[in-house]
Amino acid sequence: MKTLIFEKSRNGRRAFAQAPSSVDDAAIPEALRRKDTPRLPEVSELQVVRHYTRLSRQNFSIDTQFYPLGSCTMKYNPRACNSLALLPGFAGRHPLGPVSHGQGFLACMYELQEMLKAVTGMQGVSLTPMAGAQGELAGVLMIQAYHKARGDLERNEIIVPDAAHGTNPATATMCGCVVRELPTGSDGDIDIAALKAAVGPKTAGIMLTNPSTLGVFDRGIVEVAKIVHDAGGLLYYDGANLNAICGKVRPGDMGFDVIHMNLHKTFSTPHGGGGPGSGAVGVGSRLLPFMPIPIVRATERDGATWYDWIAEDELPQSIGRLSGFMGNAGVLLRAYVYMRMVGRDGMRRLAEYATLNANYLQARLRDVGFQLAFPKRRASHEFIVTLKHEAREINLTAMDVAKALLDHNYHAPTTYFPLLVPECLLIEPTETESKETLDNFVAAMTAIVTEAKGGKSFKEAPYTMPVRRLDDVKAARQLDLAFRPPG
Amino acid sequence: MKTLIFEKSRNGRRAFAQAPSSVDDAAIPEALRRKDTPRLPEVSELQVVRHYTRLSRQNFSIDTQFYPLGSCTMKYNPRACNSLALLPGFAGRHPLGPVSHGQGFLACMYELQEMLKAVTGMQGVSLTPMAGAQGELAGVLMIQAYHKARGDLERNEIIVPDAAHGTNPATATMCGCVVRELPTGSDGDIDIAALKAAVGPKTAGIMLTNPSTLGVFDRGIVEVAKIVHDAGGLLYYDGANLNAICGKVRPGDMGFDVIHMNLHKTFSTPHGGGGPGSGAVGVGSRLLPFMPIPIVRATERDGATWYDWIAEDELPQSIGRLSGFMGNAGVLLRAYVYMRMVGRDGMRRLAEYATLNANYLQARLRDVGFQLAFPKRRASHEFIVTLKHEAREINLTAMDVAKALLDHNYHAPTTYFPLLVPECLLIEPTETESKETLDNFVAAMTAIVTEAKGGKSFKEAPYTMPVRRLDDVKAARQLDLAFRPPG
Amino acid sequence: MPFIPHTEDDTREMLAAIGASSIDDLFDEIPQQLLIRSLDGVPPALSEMEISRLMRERAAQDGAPLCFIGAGAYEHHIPQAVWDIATRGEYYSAYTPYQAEASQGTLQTIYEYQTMITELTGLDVSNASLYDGASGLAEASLMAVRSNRKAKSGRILLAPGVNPNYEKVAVAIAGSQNITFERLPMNAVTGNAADQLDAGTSPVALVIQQPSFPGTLEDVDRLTDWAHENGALVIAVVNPLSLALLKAPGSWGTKGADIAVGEGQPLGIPLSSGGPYFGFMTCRQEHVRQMPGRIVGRTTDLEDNPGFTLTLQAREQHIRRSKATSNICTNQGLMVTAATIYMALLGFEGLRQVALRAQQNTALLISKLTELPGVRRLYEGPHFHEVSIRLDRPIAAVLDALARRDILGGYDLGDALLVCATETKTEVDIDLYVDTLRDILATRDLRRA
Amino acid sequence: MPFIPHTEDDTREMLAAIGASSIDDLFDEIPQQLLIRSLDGVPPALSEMEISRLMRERAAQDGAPLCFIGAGAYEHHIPQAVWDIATRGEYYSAYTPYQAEASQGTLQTIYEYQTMITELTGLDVSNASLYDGASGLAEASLMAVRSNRKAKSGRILLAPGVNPNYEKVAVAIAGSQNITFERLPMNAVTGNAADQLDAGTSPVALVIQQPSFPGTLEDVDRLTDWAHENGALVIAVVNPLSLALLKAPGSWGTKGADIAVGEGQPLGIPLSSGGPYFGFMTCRQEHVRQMPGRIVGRTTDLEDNPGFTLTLQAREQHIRRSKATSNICTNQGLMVTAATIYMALLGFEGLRQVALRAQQNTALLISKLTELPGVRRLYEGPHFHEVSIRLDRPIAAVLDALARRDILGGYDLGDALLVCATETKTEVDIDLYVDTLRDILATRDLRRA
Ligand SMILES: Cc1ncc(COP(=O)(O)O)c(C=O)c1O
Ligand SMILES: Cc1ncc(COP(=O)(O)O)c(C=O)c1O
Repeated sequence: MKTLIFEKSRNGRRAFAQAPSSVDDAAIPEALRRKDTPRLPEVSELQVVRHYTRLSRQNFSIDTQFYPLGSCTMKYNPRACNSLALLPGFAGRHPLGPVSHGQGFLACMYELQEMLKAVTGMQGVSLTPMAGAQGELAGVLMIQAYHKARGDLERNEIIVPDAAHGTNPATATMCGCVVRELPTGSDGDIDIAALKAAVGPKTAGIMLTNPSTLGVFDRGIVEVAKIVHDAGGLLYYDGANLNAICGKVRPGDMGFDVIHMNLHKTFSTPHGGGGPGSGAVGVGSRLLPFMPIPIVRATERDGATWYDWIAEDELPQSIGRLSGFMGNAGVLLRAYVYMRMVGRDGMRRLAEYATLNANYLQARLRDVGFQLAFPKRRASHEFIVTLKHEAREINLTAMDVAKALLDHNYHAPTTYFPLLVPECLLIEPTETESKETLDNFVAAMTAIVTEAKGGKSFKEAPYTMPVRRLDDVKAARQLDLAFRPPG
Repeated sequence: MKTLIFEKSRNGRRAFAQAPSSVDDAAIPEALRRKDTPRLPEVSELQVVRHYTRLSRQNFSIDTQFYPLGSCTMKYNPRACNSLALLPGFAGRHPLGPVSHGQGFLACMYELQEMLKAVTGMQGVSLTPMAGAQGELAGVLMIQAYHKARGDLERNEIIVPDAAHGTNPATATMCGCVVRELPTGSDGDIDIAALKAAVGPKTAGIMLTNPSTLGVFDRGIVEVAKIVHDAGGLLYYDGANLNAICGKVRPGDMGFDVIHMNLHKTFSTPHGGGGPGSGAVGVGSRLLPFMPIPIVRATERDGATWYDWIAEDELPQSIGRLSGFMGNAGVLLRAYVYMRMVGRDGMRRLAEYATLNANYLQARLRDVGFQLAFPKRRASHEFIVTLKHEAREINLTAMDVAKALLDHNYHAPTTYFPLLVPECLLIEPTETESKETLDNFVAAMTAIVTEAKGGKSFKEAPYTMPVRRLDDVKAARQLDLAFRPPG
Repeated sequence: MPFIPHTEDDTREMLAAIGASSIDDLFDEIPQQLLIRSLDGVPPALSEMEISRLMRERAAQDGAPLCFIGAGAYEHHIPQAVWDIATRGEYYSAYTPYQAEASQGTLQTIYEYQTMITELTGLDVSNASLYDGASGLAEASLMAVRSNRKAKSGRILLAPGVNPNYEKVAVAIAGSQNITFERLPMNAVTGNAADQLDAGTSPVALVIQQPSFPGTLEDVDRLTDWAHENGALVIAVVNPLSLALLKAPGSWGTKGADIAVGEGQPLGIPLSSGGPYFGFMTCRQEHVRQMPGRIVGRTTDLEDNPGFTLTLQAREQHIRRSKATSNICTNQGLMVTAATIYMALLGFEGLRQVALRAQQNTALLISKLTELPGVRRLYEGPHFHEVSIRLDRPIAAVLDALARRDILGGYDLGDALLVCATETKTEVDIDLYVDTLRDILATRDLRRA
Repeated sequence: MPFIPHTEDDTREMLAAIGASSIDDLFDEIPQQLLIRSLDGVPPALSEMEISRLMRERAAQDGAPLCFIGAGAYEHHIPQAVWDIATRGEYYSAYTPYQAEASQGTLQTIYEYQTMITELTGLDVSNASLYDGASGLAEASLMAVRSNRKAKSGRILLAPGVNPNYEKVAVAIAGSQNITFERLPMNAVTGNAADQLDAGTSPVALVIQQPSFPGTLEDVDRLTDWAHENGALVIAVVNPLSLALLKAPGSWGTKGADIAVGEGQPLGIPLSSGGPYFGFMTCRQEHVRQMPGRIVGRTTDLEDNPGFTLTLQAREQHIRRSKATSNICTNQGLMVTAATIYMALLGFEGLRQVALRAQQNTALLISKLTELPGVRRLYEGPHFHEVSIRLDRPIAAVLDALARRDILGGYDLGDALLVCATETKTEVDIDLYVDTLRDILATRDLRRA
């Protein structure tokens, strides 16, 4: 079953229906021509269909399994979002086509910008960043541009809590900033004293998520905002956890100046086995002049609404372009459809039920004996279980539980993140899962611990997957990154 | 994994995006109203997607497995056929819409009729029958109508070879005819002497496939046609095996008066886990007046071609309507797309390569020791292996081999059909399978026999399917045909 | 060679293994004079790109008219998940589930379908589908003849509201077996069966369509009891969606209908010019052995786990041959898969919402239409989502004029127009129809309207 | 509540298990003054039926113009199988393959992709994708700075043919890290790099785009050798489809390019207003540890069977955090799946046919266009499937006039028009363009053309 498509290749085999009728040779000078023949597979259409259909079946996915992967918001991806985004008029539209031939598309984009503003409480939205990390980049670049525009040239430090996602510090570095790590208090909130000590004239800003990746809402957020603002810094909101608060609290109201949203999380565009996503950014009034382009504008024209792009020279302080065209337009269309289907009340409800599911699962797991990282706190839409006792006493690590769960037909929660909680599982059920699924998951978790207590080792789990546990060390040491036929 | 969707149901659960916004009650008199609540599942959209996605994965299919199912022509179903037939303009067209709003669709249907005429050598084609068996019904009804129109009222016998598919005799009965079974000669051809004895003044016609379901081309077909015609009968061609001769020989040229085609076999519309199919019928000149309606006609109008339906009163001798509208239009569109993609030369080639694959597989299986039903004959697009020795000597039946093959990830060939060959496997590889697949299949067949010789029993195979061998007797004795919740 | 994977090497090696020198050799048992050399009637091959463009042009050629036609096929919203899943290769490209162990997906789906459709019709058992609603009536008639052994007349009575095309199909299919179809007289005010009915000699069955073809609601209780009193079975022809609001056939009259058939298309199947749809058929347990078509049963496997398999195959052509209950073999499996997913997604409450919305849209349409001069209802009484209306202008010409403005105004009954507004229609759509019709009716020469 | 499965009973039981009396309680740690009560900026929910109709109307609203624009995104025929398979739930709704054992489908697909794209570009290793071609150049520039330790200038040279938007994106993304981008001088006749070049002080890398943005073919061998002689790495920006005809970056000059990046869109990705596409990146083995993004490797499992896993993760943000090679996390995985299926379906010969047909369609278009008065080529020399032409009328006004007739005539370069005719264009399409343009050019007032 592990046969590669290349191993099915035979000289001269073709999927003939896919080749345009053959033509003569091209008028390309000898020196520029390709002479070798790259070894792409030579296979029939049926072979391709069968190969990739079968491969697909070796994946876990939302459509087949429960996926309580903390920080990732693996919720149901409505099928309609996909098909509507692929309607010929959308899928076939050239990115450089004139706005006269894009009013329908642009209307969706404009309305999406407006809805995202409403949900986040920000003043402006640019849809162009192609994933959360690119949204972060845009945000930090805007913060830099803001300070620079004010002549405040020394501010090159970005404060990042130790619980932050890896993209936060990596982004700061990409922007040429220095990262200052901030410790977390024992209750999961930011250590206010440490924050006060950290801010100063070099502070460009702070990158936060709230609720944080620890699964708790930072109760001191208003004070945090004040401290940072008073020190002259700006607040960046990592919107990966927006699903927890959508329609309940808005980053803009908390005091954030800039935010990215992972539309592939909160607004349910699919993760696609690794992407594409979208990291639309929202800004408060201070950062409006610096937004990345392009941005869609609506004007009244002959009594009707007319959509076009804000021209580059109308936003001269913009941090510029982040993609060849306008970002992941097709992803944005999916998010638009999703938001319209969920609607005003649904926006709030998704946060409420995501939170209900997380708190329920947290309570149930606690009741069957798992240790919570923050037992005194409400869960947000996710929460953390730590297996430090199990690891010590029955040699059952977070990794073991993760792999054992696969054999129960559940995807593993996020493991070993955030880094500050030992042997942790970050669990996010999302609002689209039913109570029965959560109850069954608790049963599986309980069974694993019970078996481990009975002496069973899960070091060799999983047993029922297409492969057994893989040798990652060998993968890194004996790099095999592409198939080259023997000889 | 065998959970029924009903077992996932919870009172009040809904896939809310699918319900129109709620409305008041209907103006329906009390006495006509439904009062009870049928137990349809109450589940979320994710539950539905997950349930049926997972169920689908418990099927073998062409897209996942080799399917050498004789008589069924399980070839690759090009994905484009499906998507093009479902283009909104086609999928959304109401069957009673005016022809002014159906010219594109009707053009396809007209051209399909013409192509089918060309391929079969017939004079007229009606696309309306919804499967092979309904095509047979149409054919026999036309034969009856023909005799009746000539005042030839005693002809109520339909001759059917013993190798025939069950639909042939069943159809004859449905038409109120008497079935006369005809024995097959030892070489697989029709027993001419027996045929001569069978025909007479009561002969309405004969139903034949050629090549037959024995996998051989009847060499005496010209004589057979003469005998039947001389006796005043007509010849019906069961087109299930058209894939063997498409573009090489035409039923019309062999002397057949009427034919059905299984478009879901030769022209690759999908079998869909049991249907839908299409059994378009073609007729020679004698039967033109009797064709089932509707039929598409093309006329020149203002220099352009105009398509419409032949009106009922223009074909007063028609056997009438066989479906509520015009049959399986969407299937016909798929067949149309397939035929246009395969094209003139491809039509011949598919028969050639289907025949090559069958003869190759036959030769290879013979070489590794399997007994052929007709070892002296060329295979058509299919052939028969008989396991009568294996059944006797090593207790390995056709059924055992069929089930054992499932564990090798191959669908079983057709078993125990045709009825006259003991312990038979009717094997049809089709032209879309590669030589490697056939070679691997031979290896699996060899392995099974070798293991059986070594004493292994396959009575309990398969072992690797979602279920083990099922109790068919219990299924029929303790009928459980619908889920009713306990209590 | 589209879809043929053979390389020249493959072909050569394979011929060698066979011992043939060319592919033509493989056809050497065919009388040479029969072989043809070319197929002029089939055009040369198109690539997928070329055929895609052609088909897109043809599909777009006829526009996207606003459609108020029903008459047996209904425009409904189909949730995207339905066909996304039904066209997964594993459903789409599978064969009939004869190898049960390798077909549990399709088999369980059919078992679930059988459950849903029996729940909806209020009867005990269901088959796995027939071709369509019309041929379903033919099969039901033949089945009734087999089931009702006492009635030897071959007479099948039809309530006045039975779809005339269904009758035609039943006559064509079942007519050669000494079965006759007779219409009961109609009450001209209600469009339903007359008050006084005469059953004649030993009728086999009475066919009642609800809602009737012209859109009325028949008094099914009375007719059902009357038929049973006269020794006839009752065959219900129903729109499955209407069963979200209307009494199920299993509850008609004192004993309920015996067999229910109908067009499954409203349950998630695209209009698609008339097919593929599927005919459903359910009946009382006692008739199950007379049922045509495939049936799935739940059973257990060697390890006593539940599993699904085709059952009662002794009724079918591949076993019983000339004595089978029907010749049906290939049915409409994929449509049943889609319908099952559709019903699961909607649930009963969802179906009810769709049905209610359709009922009310039609009520709104009718109330607005009948405000136009010369427009009135053909029959009195309640309706589901279809109603016949009279115009004082020639119907065909009015429909033509509407079609020129991209409105398909309904089905031409000759003396009346059958209109339908399902849940897909908005008030804007309805107003557009009404306003356009007003406009047209105000025009003297309809050819210029 | 769309997509939320909770019944009232569920909610009640769950709150009880938590020990909360209402859902609001669960938010009681949030400062109350921050809670909002309603979201006026978001309209009420639409059902799937309603949003489907809205989206269909919007998608149809802008027609289906005949498009001759390229400029970095190209209309190609996409075989139906590509997206039928890529949107199977198992690919579509899966997460990043961090749990390798439960993600072999995606992982093997990426490994196959890495193989194909390295074969196509003639380089050793590939990552699993970047966001798009433009951001790919930014990442390649940063990577070059890390790889070329000797060159400390931060100077990246750009051949004249580099897409100006790519430069803008590279400046925006990489600009804050003391990297500067400088254009080499152009030969005004050929549009390619000038004959005499000065590399300046220790350039980090030279970026060569082939085919160039205005559609010329650069002398890549000369430039590559020149860059290497000056201690600079070579970053190739290529259209992957063009590699079916043009020399692979790995073969440029004596030593070959060091890094290749580009827009993966031509490999089976719909135009879709500019995304999602994917950026590919391949390089020589020696640079692999400086590569940004995910990389899949083949390894073995406990039973010594082959399997696939993400590898070299120590380069990435989730491990290395502020010291990672890039901040990229979510990439364009699904697009890579589609591209892999596309390349497998086409094979090299299929790609060659597509490329040849596109080349020749463009040649035909150009030869017909340059017969029109006032139309001539901007640069001499060979081309792939895109060419810049001069008009003696204002380009924007001509394009507007064409657009009014539903022809998108190309990309406005200011002083010239960049036109492209891929394999999707027929001779009829080309003639329609030429005839329409002739017509327009013959009109005095373009606003009325
Ligand atoms: C908390 C957090 N921040 C940022 C990101 C980065 O977003 P993306 O993967 O879309 O670049 C993620 C997701 O992976 C995340 O979970
Ligand atoms: C030889 C033969 N004849 C007739 C039929 C009946 O065709 P259908 O199943 O389409 O009704 C079949 C297929 O099942 C067949 O194989």
